[in-house]
Amino acid sequence: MSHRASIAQFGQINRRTLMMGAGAGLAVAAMPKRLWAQGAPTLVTSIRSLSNPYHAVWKTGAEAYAASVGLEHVTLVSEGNSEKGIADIKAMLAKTGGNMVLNSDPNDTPDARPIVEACKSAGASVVTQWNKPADLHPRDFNPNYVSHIEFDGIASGKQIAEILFKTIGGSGGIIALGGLISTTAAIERKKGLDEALAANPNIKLLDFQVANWKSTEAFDLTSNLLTRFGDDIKGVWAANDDMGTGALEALRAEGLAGKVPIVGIDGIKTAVDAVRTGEFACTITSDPFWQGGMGLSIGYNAHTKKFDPATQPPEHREFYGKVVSITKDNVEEYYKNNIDSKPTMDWNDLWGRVTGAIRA
Amino acid sequence: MKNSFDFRTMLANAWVQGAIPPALLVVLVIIVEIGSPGFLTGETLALLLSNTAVLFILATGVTFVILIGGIDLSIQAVASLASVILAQLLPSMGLLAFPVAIAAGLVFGILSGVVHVWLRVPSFVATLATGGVVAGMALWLANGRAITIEEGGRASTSWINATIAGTPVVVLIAIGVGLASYLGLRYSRFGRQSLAVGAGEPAAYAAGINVDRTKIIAFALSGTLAAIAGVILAARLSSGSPSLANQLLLPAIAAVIVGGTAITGGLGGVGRTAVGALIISIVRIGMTFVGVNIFAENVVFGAVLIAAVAITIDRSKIAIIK
Amino acid sequence: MFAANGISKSFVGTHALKNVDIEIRPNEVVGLIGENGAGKSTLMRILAGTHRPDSGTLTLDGQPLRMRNARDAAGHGIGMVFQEQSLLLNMTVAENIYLGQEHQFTRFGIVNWRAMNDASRRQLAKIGVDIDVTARASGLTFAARQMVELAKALTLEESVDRPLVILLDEPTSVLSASDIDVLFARVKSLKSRASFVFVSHRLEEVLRISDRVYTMKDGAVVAEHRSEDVTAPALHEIMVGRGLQTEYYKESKQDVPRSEVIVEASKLGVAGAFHDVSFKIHAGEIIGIAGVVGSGREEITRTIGGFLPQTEGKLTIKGEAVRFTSPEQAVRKSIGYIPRERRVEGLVMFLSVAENITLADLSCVMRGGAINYKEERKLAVDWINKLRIKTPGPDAACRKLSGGNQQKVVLARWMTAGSRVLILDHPTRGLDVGAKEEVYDLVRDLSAQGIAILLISDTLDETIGLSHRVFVMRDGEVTAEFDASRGKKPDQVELLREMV
Amino acid sequence: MKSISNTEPKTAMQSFWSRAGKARRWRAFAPLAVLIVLCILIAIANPNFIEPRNLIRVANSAAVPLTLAMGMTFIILLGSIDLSVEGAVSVAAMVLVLLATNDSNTNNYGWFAVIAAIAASTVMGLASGFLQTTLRIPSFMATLGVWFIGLGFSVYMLGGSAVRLMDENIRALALSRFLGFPLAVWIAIAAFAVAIVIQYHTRIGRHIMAIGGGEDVAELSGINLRRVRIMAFGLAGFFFGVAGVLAAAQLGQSNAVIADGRLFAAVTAVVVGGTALTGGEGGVLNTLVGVLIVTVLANGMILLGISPYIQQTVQGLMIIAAVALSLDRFNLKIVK
Repeated sequence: MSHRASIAQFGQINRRTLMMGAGAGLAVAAMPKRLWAQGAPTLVTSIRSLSNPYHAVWKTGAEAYAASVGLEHVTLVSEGNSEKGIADIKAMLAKTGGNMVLNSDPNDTPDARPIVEACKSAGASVVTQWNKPADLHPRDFNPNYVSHIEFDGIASGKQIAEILFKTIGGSGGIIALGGLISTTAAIERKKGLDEALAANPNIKLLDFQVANWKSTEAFDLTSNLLTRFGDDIKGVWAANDDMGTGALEALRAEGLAGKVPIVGIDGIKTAVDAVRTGEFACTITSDPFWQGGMGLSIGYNAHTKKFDPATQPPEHREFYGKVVSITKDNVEEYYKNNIDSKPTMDWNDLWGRVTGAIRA
Repeated sequence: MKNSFDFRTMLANAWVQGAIPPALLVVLVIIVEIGSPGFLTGETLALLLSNTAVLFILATGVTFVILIGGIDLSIQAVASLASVILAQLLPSMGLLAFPVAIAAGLVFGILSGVVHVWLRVPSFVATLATGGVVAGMALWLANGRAITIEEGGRASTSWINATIAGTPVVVLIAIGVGLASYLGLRYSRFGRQSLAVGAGEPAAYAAGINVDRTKIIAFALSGTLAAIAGVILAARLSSGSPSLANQLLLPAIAAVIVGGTAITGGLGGVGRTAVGALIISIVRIGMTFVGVNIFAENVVFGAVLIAAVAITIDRSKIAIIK
Repeated sequence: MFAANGISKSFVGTHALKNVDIEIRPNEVVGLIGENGAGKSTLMRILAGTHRPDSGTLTLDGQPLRMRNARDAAGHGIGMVFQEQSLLLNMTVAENIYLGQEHQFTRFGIVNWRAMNDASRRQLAKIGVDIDVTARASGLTFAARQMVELAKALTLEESVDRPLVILLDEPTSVLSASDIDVLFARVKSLKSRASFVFVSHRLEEVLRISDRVYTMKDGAVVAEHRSEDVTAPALHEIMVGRGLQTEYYKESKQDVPRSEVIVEASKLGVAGAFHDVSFKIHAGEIIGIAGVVGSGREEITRTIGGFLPQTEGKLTIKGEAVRFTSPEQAVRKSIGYIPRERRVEGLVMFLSVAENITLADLSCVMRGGAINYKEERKLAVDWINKLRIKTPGPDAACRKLSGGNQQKVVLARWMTAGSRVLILDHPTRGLDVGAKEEVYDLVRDLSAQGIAILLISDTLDETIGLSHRVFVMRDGEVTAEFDASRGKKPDQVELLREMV
Repeated sequence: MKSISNTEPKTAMQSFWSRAGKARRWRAFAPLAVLIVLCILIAIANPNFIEPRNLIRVANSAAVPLTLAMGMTFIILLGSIDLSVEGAVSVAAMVLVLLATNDSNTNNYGWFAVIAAIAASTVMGLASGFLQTTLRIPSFMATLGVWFIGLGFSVYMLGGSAVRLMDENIRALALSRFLGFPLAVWIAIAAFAVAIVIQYHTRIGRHIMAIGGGEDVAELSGINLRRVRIMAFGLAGFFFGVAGVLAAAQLGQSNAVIADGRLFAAVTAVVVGGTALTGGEGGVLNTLVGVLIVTVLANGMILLGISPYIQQTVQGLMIIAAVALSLDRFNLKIVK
């Protein structure tokens, strides 16, 4: 608990607010809001839902970071509803008077713009992850839009595909399960799969179906696909682990678990367990724990003027984070460090996982 | 003597019944203000109103359909489709994309109505199915991805995000839509006939009302307003997406019913829907303000919905509550 | 003996019953008459256990009786037969008969349907009707449904070891004359095992079936007679407060029709319903159609009303050939239809009087493309005064009005819409004597104004009394035509001969 | 006495519709005909469809929807609607997983967990029924509220993560087979049998039909509307609970969104089967056909390789077609 740090910040913020207040001429209506703003910033996490393991871990990371700096932390959930997600963020901005740090995984690509615009006009600092329109850039919203973090979906999709191909011996048919059609991650991961397929002519993509990131839908789809292709299915490529586990249970019901390898992305616990038992060939994790904490850390450091976003290099403003692939070879170690015990992070290593600027 | 007394008690009852939903609204605002002082500022209220705008426009469309005793489950798909069309066409057509996107809503609204009326498929199923068709169409049009409205297109949509005299344009649009719908329901032939159809379809039919046409118009309006909502969403989010308006269907219907419009039809109106939409919005935003535990949000929301309906519903005018 | 003493009941603002005493002795049929609003229905509901009195007591064989609902009443052997539509049309006859009493056939939670069907057959056999107990009620005639209702009430015999009390609430209002005979025969034969309370608007019927008659007025019992001691006109006078006019159907007001032909049907037909029907209705003329159920007369009114498209022949309105596929088209050709199902097809019960009056044609209160509420109200108030509609006001919902006043609202609507042709489909069904008279008056006025009227009615009396000419139909064909102009009214027997 | 047992149209309005009277008998079997035609068409396009293994899979995919739709059928027969399906299923799955052997806590209550899960969902159903009859609010809103409450509760209890079900006996419901079919299918068949018995052979079943056919008449016949309503919703909750157990057993885990999309699927199946949303018409037999139509259609679209982009569209069109063909609309005065 860095109690001292927060007291120091208190003074700092206080001065800044007072100056702003004097400059702007304090409107009566805005009084309560400004009063609010005199405290330390509120850390805000905005994610899609609490009902998937990926975001649940994200929230754990965010809380771990908030605890490490001793700040209030609020989680907002969009429930897959863009309007709600944005409305909640705006409500928090109003409540905190803009004195907040937002780490957001926008529900849908388009949501990023209004979120960033709202933060800009309220004076909050924001970090977005995964989804943003291609023409929205942090550099256009200095200093509020600090960074955007993505994970190279194409690379991930390709990487798991290649591991899958290797596992099944370089030839045969596979089926693929895609995410919600309109999301960037779904599109990119599929592109990665396509690239891997192009490089491996002996692998045949029997069918690509969309299971909307959900294990239930993947379960039904997989069992239907088993009918259509039967024993021709040698492997299953899933754009996320939830769908992969749905496929796994469908295979298990046919006695095929472990015989038909599955690959997925996210590194959720069930998938890691499945890698241990050999039912999954691999999963890739973007480390939601890190995403949840580091997004806030980057935003908080900018908000408190530890660094000036405007002077940061492009690869710190829009970058791909590092992913870890978990296969048979490293799963036990990963399990020990990340699942049996809470991972420890150096939250001040802001740029340690930057792998490069996002391609235009 | 006796008659005039009855008349007065009845008027009083009607007045009381009409006043309950707005009263509930005020109570909710006060509760949130107490829970989180600072809620009642001009800025927050403007935020509240502009966040309610899209929900209200969608809900107004559904109000027409619920008043005739039907239901429209296709609105979220239609709104998403309109957003996709707008985003697709803005670069080439500029402002003309707006009428085209809205016209698409009209067309699919009519389609729902026609399927329901001509094939005599219950509206619940008819619109569930047309909703599926429309969603597929939106996916196909958008080629499965969100379409960003680029810099050039945003010039044509920026007016929606602007404010006039401190009032967000979306709020003005919602007020315009609400006012037009209110006047239409109260003063037009269609409005009267749709109430009659909802309250007593056989009698309306026997009185020479073209029931089929009235129903189709109601669905057409619902589709059109859904498209307007979709267009506004697209402008606010600077993009169109086949899943843009997902999750807005149930809140929209809930807004209609929380306002006190009977789900069986024939009773209610746009004013009630406005109150209902505000109640839904306040509960949602209020929970963020008051700081309700994120895990408890759904529980609180569900409980408030039930309580709100229990308070606002006018039981004296509903024959059987199903 | 089942008795009610000092029963009072008030609803918000109105005294429905004031200190009512009645008794129902064993093996007796008690008649209960009164105008609508006199309190008959409320009293019946209290006797049937569905309403509770504010004060007063019910006693059964001297024991005080407390009933909370219909089930309690049934437990004491009190059953009710409702006037119509009280069978569930989606269920079979047997299921209807034993609805709410399935426990008799239940073993380990499973209902033995075969036993129930057999029991239902026995019940129906008791009253001497042969109806398939596994048929759905929706397929039965009104008469058959009434019999099923009676059988349902009689099932109480099995579970209650005292003579039953069966409440018959206007059981005849939807029945044809011959069906009424059947019903009365059953009631008489059952008198040895049960007592009955019989409510009807038709005084002759009440006198015919009852041993004693109670007359109600304004929530109180004002008279009690033995049937043989009193006549229908005398009862009418007590009930309404004035004498039965010798001129019940206002024959003296019957005008000679004008020469202008408004409606002309030539060889009109609907496959499976009626065929080769030809007639003309002149301005100001009232044409009555007599016939039993299934004769095709109902379908004729539906065809001219636009509900049932003709499949053959020609229909001409004011010289223009028409073929309606919806009531909307008929209304456009200035046809107004007054349905028998007032609550379903006549009025939108939840809309106000004013809104119902302008339902068919809003244009007279539209100003600059918008409904002018002031004008609409004014129009409604005009009609309320002109037709003496008893209503709290033009804004009151129609469901709060009595049947007669509702019927006036329907008439006001068609007058507002400028109808030149009115189809009266059982216009006085369910109305009390006073309300009937008012409707007859109105019909005469309309006729005098030159409106062409097509009438079908429950009673031959009414048909003959009101009409200028009467057509008799049988099996979809017109079998006879009678002149019924003033002073030349045909005899009922003549008509009946042609009907069956 | 011309016609005491003849059939006569009830009202003139109905006589208008009864022109189609002859078609009525045929229409009752229309959903079955649609199902058969659908099966034949798919089998022609892809003979794999009629392979026993595929038929078993179709049965397996139908297990959860069938169980859900059984519960929904009773509610729709009442003339009401139950939107709380997804909440109830997720609560049942959550209770099951947290009480049985799992990877999140040390509980190991075995079959007791199954009973508790079904009980939890039944209680939710009873609560829906109690709320709407006590507060006199439409079932639409009462169950919408209960949906949110249930969902929120299971999100809270699961802490947002997916918890794995590791009780081998319960997993066996999905993994073990009897006569070739997974046990889940047998349980769904048992649920169907129970529903048949309830609808056609018990008082509550009759009373549900009676209320759907005419609430006022039912009341006058001495039926306790409130009790029947509460029991019907409780019954629906029971079936939702069984479905939740099956879903968790099939997926081997529980997360709060385990029931996503199940509501509309269940209602669609019920209506496609020919049960009227107005109540009083149809029944669990219809629903069986409806569930099979929807499941076969989904299976067929995959077998035929229909692009995921247009699957929703095809499904929408097929639903309209099936309902338009099969609904006994001429018996309904008003279609809402």
